[in-house]
Amino acid sequence: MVSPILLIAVPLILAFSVPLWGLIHKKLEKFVPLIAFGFNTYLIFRLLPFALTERTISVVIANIKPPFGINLAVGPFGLFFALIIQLVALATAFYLLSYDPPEPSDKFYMLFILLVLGSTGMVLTGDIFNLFVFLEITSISAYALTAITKTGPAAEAGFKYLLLGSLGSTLVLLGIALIYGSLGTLNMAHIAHRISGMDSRLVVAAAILFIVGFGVEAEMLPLNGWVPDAYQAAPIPVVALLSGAVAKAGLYALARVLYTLIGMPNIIMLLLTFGILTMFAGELAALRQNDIRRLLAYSSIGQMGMIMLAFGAFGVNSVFGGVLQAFTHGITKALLFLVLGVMALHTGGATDMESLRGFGRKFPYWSMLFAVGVLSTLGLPPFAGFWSKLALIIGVIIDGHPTYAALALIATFIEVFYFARLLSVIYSSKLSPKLVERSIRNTTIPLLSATFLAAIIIAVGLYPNVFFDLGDSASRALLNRAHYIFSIIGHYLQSMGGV
Amino acid sequence: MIRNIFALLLILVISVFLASSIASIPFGTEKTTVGKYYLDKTIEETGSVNTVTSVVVLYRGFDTLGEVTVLFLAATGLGAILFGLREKRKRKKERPSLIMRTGTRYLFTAALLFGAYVFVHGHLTPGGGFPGGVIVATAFLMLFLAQEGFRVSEKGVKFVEALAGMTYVAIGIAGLLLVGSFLGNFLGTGIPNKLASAGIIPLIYITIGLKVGSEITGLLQNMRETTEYES
Amino acid sequence: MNPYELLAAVFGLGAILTYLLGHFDRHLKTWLTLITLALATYIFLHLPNEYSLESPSLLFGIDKLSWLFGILTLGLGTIVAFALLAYPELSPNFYFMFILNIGASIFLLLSRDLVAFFLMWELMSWTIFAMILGDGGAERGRAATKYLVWSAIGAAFILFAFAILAKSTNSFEWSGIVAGISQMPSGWRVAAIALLIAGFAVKAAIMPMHTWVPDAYAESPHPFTAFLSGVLSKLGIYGIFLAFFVLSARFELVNMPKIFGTHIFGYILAWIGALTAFGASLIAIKQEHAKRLLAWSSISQLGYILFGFGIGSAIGIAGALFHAVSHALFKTLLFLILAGVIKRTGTDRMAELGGLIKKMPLSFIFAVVGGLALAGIPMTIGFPSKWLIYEAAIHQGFIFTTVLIFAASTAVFLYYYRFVFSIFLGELHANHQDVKEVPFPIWFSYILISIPIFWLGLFPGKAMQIFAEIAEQFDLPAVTNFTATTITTPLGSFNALIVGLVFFASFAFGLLLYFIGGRTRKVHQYDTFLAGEADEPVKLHYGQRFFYFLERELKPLYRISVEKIYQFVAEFTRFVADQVRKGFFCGNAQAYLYYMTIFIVILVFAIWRIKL
Amino acid sequence: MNPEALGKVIFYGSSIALFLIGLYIILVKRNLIKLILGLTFIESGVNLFLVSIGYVWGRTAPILNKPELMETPSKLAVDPVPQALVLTAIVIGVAVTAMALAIAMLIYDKYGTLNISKIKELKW
Repeated sequence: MVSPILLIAVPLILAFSVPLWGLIHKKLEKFVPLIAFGFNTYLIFRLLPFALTERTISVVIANIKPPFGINLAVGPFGLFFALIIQLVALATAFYLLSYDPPEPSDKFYMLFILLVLGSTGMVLTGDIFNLFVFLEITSISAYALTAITKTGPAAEAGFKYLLLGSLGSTLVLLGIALIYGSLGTLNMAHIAHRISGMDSRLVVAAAILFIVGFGVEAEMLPLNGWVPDAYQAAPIPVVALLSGAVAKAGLYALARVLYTLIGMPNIIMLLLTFGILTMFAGELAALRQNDIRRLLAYSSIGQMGMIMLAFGAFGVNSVFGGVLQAFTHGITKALLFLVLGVMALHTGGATDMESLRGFGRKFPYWSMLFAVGVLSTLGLPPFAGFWSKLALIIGVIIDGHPTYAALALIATFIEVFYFARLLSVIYSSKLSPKLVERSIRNTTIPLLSATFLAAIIIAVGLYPNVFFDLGDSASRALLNRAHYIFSIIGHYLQSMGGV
Repeated sequence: MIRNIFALLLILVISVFLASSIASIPFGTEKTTVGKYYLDKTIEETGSVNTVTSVVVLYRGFDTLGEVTVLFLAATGLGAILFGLREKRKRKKERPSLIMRTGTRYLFTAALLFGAYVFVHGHLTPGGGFPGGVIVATAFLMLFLAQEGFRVSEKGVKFVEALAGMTYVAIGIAGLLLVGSFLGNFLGTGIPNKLASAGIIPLIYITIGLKVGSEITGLLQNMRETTEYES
Repeated sequence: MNPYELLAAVFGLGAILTYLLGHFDRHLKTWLTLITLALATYIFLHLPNEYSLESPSLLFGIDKLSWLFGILTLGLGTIVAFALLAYPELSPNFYFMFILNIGASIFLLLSRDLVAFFLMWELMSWTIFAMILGDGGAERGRAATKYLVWSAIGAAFILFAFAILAKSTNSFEWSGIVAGISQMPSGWRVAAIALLIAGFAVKAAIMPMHTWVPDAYAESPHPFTAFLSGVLSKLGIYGIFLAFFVLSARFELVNMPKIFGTHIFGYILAWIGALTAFGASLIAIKQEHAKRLLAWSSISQLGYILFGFGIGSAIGIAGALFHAVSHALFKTLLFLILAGVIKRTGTDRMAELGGLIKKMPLSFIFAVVGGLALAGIPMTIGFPSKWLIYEAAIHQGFIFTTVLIFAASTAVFLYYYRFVFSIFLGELHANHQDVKEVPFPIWFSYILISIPIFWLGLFPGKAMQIFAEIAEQFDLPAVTNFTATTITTPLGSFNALIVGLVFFASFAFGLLLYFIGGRTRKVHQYDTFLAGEADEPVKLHYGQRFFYFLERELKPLYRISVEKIYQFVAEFTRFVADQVRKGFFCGNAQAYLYYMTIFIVILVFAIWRIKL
Repeated sequence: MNPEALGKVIFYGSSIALFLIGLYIILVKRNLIKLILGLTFIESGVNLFLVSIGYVWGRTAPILNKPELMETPSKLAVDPVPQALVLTAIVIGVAVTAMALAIAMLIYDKYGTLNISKIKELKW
């Protein structure tokens, strides 16, 4: 097996090397993200057979076995999220080839690679403090990338994100300190093994801190004030990553900490309530929104709420639906944002509905890609979203929470309403005066990268087998806490004489 | 006023929450299994007498790689955000005095050397790559403060930074290739308490020192307001 | 290759090829559609009984019921596609969606497990959205949005019910669910079936889930409206049949309290059906646009079908299925005629039409045929189907609902008279002096549809045979006593052929009288009271507010509107949405920090619980 | 008062105090720089807590440069892990603070104010 550590090491070395490429030739810089994530995608596909086996293995770092060293806990659940992140990153990196990044460009590419690297690290690591470090890598690069266009709104959005994000991650650190203070270990499997011996009030306290801390990245309800602003002000490729990688990594951390570390069903089930509230807040806020970027941001909040709901139902069926929905949401939102970026090229940067009225009449292929994204978000066949939404709703009901499933369905009515309105505006016969015949830039490369994402959506929609198998082993792996503990620190527990 | 009271109320609840959570963690007693292992095994396994260093560089070396990355991120992000901003601000100020200018010129070399000493001896004495790097950066800070129009070469900083970072990852990958584990120690432990001991720890600390030094220097240069002096 | 896979491949490839090649030639796309449908029909008729796809595990199969609806879909789809030859201006997108839609409908009928059913249901639903949206006028956008929201509501009901069924019976296959449903707790069972019926009722345009129908019908491309009303609404009926009979026939609905010999569930359905039939025809009366008139008429007729299902007796089921077939045929015909009229005149506002009989005699004749079937006049298919429903109602002793149903039938005469009169009779409008007869593809499609209308109207036995087989397949009571022309029920028997011939004879006699004896005088429609004062003649059209007197009398009834409730809900949601958007996402970063702190405090109170 | 309780009051108490002061600042103050200051207060509180977890009565720093220390290190030295963690956490804190200050500079450049309630161009 190829070592999964390369998923982190190779992009890291490439990120450090960006200035050197720039010294050779300025144009070489923009190929670095593509190389990094092309390699990563190749690697993740090499690892996919492994993700189907339901086994978790620990990849030792610095030759020191867990729980003493840091290890990567590479299991189906983590690899599934890593797959989402790599696919989105690959498409976005390809998109970057035709994108003029804000100056200084080398720094933009470095931050871009590190953002993806941080989220990949978050989903692969098996050490709680290492998770915190990767969370910080992700979020600091996200703050910088949000503000990188150096306009007033960008700075404002970046600052809002930074305030919430850094307070959140400080709380995570406090939670880690509480756990270390009582258990004396940082390895997640080891913590999970010993947490039943910990003072339960302290465990709940740590859980509260983790929920609040990771909830910021996972766009949970009262912590998501930054989301619409950041999505509106950040450059388009960054926005694609914010929803495709950062939010997914935050969600992964939340699920991993609550399921594996804390493992208390009543705390996990809190996610049901948060999920429903997040969902309603997102969908309601999107209902009357006229700026499409903000609308998609609110919709992203709504979708994340739905996934949280699935994770809160605490059963293998609903988690299965949740991971599938995470996949389709990541890919779909990335597609929508990339297409929206190109749409904005035709209106001089405006993304409100009136400026884009009738876009579909003039640019049928682009709007078709957009429509694929919208229909997949609405859960319609033959797109990937259909399967994930179906699995999610049925899963939540089968796991015994029909009321929440019903509420989620009600929230989707609102979603259908604004997306249908969006489609009817884009396909309107009246043309917006702002639309120009040709975009200022060549759009072949964005076209290919959006087509790549749309092809994934359609391929998964038509042939969901592999997708189901991956989701199935991912959900089983998340719920099988004993297996996780055993496969990471089993040898240690045996050497200690007790299992 | 109402806002203050409301905030105080919230803080009251949180203080009760934090205090009673934290109070249940014993103070001053040994509670760790992992730390004990590190203390017992550090010399045997790593050859470094400074356990904190061995933890930072080897046992939790991956965190440190992340930490270096975070610092790198801060430098990069700052450079990206403040790009173009600092040219706009110009302010007149009095020149630094002669003593300052002369003193810093001599102190600079000493500070640079001291920083290098600190990060090279990271496995033997308190300190290591981060403090060492910061000391190196301080040397440059003195020049920024005292020398008129002093600038470090952007390209040079970038080059050192990139090379140091890449070397760090390359050492990690070499470990992967040679001993089958990323960041694994492929050099052997050597004799404790000697400079040439503790395997890859000094190597890593040197790269960290260089990287931190160059990053913080770059950071300071980015945040500094360009000053124009009355001649 | 398995025929099922082949069928899927034909639809898929047909759709893609039509889309791609459709850009090159104006007529090629229609011919490709026709070829696709012909191939599909051929394969459909030779399908083996069962087919299962391994993964995702989907189960397909064919039985009498799906055969009946499938033939209806493919046959009418082909006829509509033939009429589309006259509409080369429709975009290739439309054809793509049309083929996909028919394919989804066919596989919906063939599906034997919940996932396959829901998959096809959703595919069928959103392709309709795409076709309504079409070229994207403002009104079309609104209608399409409304449709999609309603469709989502329906789909949500269905999905929820499916999930409950799958959870309780541990099976996703229809057969497993039917077998396991008796073990379900009765509350959940009734809830699941009620939800399913409510969900399907959206597509079947049953009140109060009908509000999307008039808008969607009015705004969709004209020939497609025929398919939408004629066939796609029947898929809702198919779903209701599955939910109501296949799922609930096995369990002891019979043990529920009975009213007039029907268990209460069916009784409620019968009431809903009757109210739909009555209410919709009242609204149809006052429509100014012919398309909306026919849309409301569709709602009303679908109410009849639900009424038949609600009665649930042998005659009721046979009558309802028969009426489903007959409504599919005559409503497709009527909408196609209207499509032809709109193609030639460019409007469906009845006040702007009139006198087209002189220019479009063929259309007029078939409009009369369709009207006869709609009104249930002998010798057309409408007669036996409606007759059976009336018989079922009388036999069951439903007093109030029967009155409603009869009243609705009267209303049919009223609005249909208005339809034919204001479009074809009276004086020709000045703008329409050089209007021509509809083109060949359209009038030929009239003829194609009229054949089964007459054939089944005169010889209903063949259809009854199929309905009996369906009933037998699902263990339902069946009308078994019939010959090719005669249907015998407990209330008596009638011979459709003889009744039809008698009626035809009297009709021919009347026509004869008209031609020999009738003294007619030409009147023009311009106001005669102006006595030369007016410099411009004001046209008084008969079609304008034709039944104003009725509207005046029925005013209190018209005031009842479920739409108002929906509008209130929509307004309220908008209000809440604005509050959430402006109140919560207020833009002040410090407020977000407050939210975060308050969230911690809430969590502390909720799960940590302060103990001092 | 026994030494453990005293240690708790001093070290844990002061870390909580730092945390709460920081929280108060970010909830009440409107100036961006003060908000950043509040964040660093919170961070310092957490770091102080983290490092005080590792302390063990009567033990020395975990640098094993004396023979007696090398024999039974785990009986004589304090826990090195929290120190390593704090080292990382401090660096991360520096990075976040630097980033925050940079963005604040940018905001001041664009909006001409540091009052957080006036920086509301993006809303709804």
